[in-house]
Amino acid sequence: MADSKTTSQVKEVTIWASGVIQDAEGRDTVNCIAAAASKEGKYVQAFDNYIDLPDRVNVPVRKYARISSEEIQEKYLYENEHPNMVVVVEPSLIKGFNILRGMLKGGMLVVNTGKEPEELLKFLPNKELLAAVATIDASKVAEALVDDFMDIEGAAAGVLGRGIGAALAGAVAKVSGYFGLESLKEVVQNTDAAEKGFNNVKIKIL
Amino acid sequence: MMKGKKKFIAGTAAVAEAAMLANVDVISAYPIRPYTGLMVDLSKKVADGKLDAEFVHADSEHSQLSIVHGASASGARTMTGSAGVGVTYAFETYSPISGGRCPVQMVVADRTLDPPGDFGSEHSDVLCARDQGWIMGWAETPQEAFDNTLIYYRLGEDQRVSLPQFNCQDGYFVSHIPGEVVVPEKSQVAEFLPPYKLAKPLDPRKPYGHGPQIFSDQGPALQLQRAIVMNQAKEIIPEVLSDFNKVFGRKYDSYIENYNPNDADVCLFVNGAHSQTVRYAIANLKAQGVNVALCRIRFVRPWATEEIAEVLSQYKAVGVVETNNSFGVAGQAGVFTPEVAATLYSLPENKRPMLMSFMAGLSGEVIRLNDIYFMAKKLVQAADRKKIEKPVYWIGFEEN
Amino acid sequence: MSDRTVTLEPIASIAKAPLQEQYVSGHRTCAGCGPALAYRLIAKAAGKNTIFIGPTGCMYVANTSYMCVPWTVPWMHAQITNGGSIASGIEAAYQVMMRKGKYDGDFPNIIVMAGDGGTADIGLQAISGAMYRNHDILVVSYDNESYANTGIQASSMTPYGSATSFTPPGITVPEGEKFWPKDITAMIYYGHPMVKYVAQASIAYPIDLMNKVRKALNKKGSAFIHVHTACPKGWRFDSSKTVDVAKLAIQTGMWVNYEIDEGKKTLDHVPTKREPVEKYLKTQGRFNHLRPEDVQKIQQFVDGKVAEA
Amino acid sequence: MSLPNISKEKQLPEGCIVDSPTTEQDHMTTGGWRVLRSVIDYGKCTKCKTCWISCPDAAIKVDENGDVNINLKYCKGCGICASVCPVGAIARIPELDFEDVSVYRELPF
Repeated sequence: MADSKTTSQVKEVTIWASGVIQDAEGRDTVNCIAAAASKEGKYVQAFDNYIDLPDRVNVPVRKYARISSEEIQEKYLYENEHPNMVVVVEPSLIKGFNILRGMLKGGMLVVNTGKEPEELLKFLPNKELLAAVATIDASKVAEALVDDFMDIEGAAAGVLGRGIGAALAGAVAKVSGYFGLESLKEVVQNTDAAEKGFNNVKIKIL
Repeated sequence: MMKGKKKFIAGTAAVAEAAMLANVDVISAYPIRPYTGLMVDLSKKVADGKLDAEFVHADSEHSQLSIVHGASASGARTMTGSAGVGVTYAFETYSPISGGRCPVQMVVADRTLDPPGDFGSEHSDVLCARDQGWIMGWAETPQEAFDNTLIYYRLGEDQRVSLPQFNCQDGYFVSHIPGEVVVPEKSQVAEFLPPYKLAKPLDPRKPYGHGPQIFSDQGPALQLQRAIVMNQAKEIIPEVLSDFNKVFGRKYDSYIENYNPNDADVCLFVNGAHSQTVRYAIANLKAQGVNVALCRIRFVRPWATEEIAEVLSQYKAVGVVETNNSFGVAGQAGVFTPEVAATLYSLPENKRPMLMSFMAGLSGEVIRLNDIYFMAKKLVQAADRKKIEKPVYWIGFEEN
Repeated sequence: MSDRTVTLEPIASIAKAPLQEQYVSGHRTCAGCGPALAYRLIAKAAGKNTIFIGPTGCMYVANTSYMCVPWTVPWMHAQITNGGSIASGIEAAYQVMMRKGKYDGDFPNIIVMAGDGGTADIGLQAISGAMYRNHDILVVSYDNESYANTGIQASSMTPYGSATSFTPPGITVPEGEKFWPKDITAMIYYGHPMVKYVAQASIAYPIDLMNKVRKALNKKGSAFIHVHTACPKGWRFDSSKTVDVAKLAIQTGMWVNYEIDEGKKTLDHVPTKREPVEKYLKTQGRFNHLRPEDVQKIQQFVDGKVAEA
Repeated sequence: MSLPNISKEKQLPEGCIVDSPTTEQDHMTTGGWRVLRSVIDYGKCTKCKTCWISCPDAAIKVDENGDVNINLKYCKGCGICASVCPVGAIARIPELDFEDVSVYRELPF
């Protein structure tokens, strides 16, 4: 019998965001990542964590992107079981939850904060899983948080990368190398934010 | 011992008598033909002080079911009822009630679903709800309707089961045409049916939360639990029936009534009131040297798979009398044909009878002796020729 | 009807409010949730001898997510359709069980916590039936003016001019929601002759809300309280502003607190000088798109409402 | 009824009927949601309890001296307490400025 671990070919990116306030941006971030990787001919998925919804103000919500050079065989899953990369849109969440849950050793973390990467390590009891930690002040470089009534679970995505999602996806491109900045700029509206996200991200190799 | 008073009453009135003896606590009513008589009788018993119960006249069937749901969760024995589109209007409530394990009893005097407006009996209405986790079965006579009321309370309220029950009878035929009903004494009912006791009722002195959202990975376990409980109900049926027969001096089979089983090569599979006519037809045919058997199921849910398979394995051909519609279903007949087919599939091929369906008793149509003779003829022909010429016959539309 | 032996006394002030919580910490409602605050105050006012019925809505899904029940008292889920009838059944059961000696406790407070959709839309029939039959229950409508649990869709109590995900403002419908909300309190009171007590209350005035709950529970028979519960998720305001927004609704006349007790209507918290509605509309993202003429229309509607009150 | 071969966590009580809590529902500790922490200046506080009565999460406790205390295990950081405080005695400070971790959970619930 085939081992279902063959899906480990898939690169998993998990986004943690704060409910309601960042729900649309969290969803946008995975959509940007998937769209950019798709531009490069990768097989991709982007979806919400179903049980985190309906979201509530401040409740943690998770969004997932999956990127693979081969066809993704197990598409109907609830979550990323072993994220290679975690992106935290609301930095306080790292104190409240095991955001690295399921990560195998050698993973990466990107946090949306103006702080230095080193400052975050004290809040991560399982930091030994990480090969790199990075920070980007996406809220600052994008200067906008898109808050759209119509951007809810199950509805078609509108224009991609209007706000901080573009900046975060830029940082992900730089830290992970899963897709290039140029592909990202082709899919997002706020190309300036994508570029700043890519260029301004501070990376600490562990 | 057949003790008690003989009365000449119809099916709904018989259930009302039984409900009174069961000392039911909360009744919710909404009118729809042909079950309404039940509630008319109960309202009078309450008004006259013969039955101490809350008689709640609801704003709809949906509310009827919701009222008994709340009452049952609080620890009250409950009764409600409906027919036809009333049964389907309340549909949302069925799964929450069975999932919440509230043993409410719903009496259905069945009726054809619209369109067109048709008052006649057809089993399609409540059979729509056969997958909702309720115990379900039909009475053939007012007496059986009376008896089933008590049997279902006992079975449904058993803490090993704790499930709601559809206590069904054919609309008009059983609900309106009176028959002899022996109404037993209170002491007999008390001996058979213990008071209702819910394990965890809504009670401020010992609070519980009923029905929070669950974790997604608990869902499959919950469904398995519900399946196991329905199975448990099946295991307990013989115990309940044997007690019932002992206390009231009746002779009910647990799952299946198999009439004229010996010698016959063919069998009619019937649910509900029409089995009575079938029995006479079989007797008449026997006098002419044609042997046909009857298999009448007493419970549609839980379905007695092994027992039905064993009974039907005696025959070369089985004809399912559908008395319901299921448009586009496997076998192009009603809901029983696929269930019987699946049941027979567990038998080894050499013991597996041929299967055909008779669409009869639809939209209130009477099933006459002649119709049954026709079915018998087609079954015997198939058995003789070892071949089915036509899998589904629509009675009244066929050439002889 | 069975009598209660305990009468709930009025609460004089915050200092005198019971410390005991019946709706406890540990639920998945929004930070700054208005309905959750209402729930806590109502449960506090009702006390230990209470059964809550929770029709589907935010206060079911958010409160009981994943095996939680944050109530120290019995609680039962109802479908969004049938809060009124489940409560009727519970009440009927207690009436008969007490009469038959099957229950020897005190007659419980039976409270339905229905959202605006569970009251005025899909739950209306069951609640109307319960009110008509005068079951000894209290129905509370916690009104956050939308189907918030499913991502903010308009209900029949959503204010004119709100953006929701079913009433997005666009070229053809610039105002978003184009209908005026039902007046459910009036519908309940004037449509149900047995109902002797209805009230409108707000989380902005917690003591008033709790006292209305106690008054309603002390009545024999059905009572109805409509509570205005500001919703940071659906109305788009910062979670710290829940009480402020609720208060501004009263100061602008967008919400009116009152009670009708045995035919006697009393207005509460009437502002000495009513603020323009625009001040209220400005606090919330759902009204961002409104044009001056829409605001004008809302002002006229509110002026008319206040004049009637 | 106990189900065969199913872990205890996955098993549900029959009919989905669960025990009610007495003081708090610790299946759902919500302190980890907090972005801004409310901090009370006891020098300014008048013990009026307006914050206590206005907390949707019952996360403000009144002790025997009448002092209010914020229960960080459950406080979601909505900030209503700071908004309603008549004397401005409650400040809101970013959670990451505090070294202490009040709630750390494997999963959001």
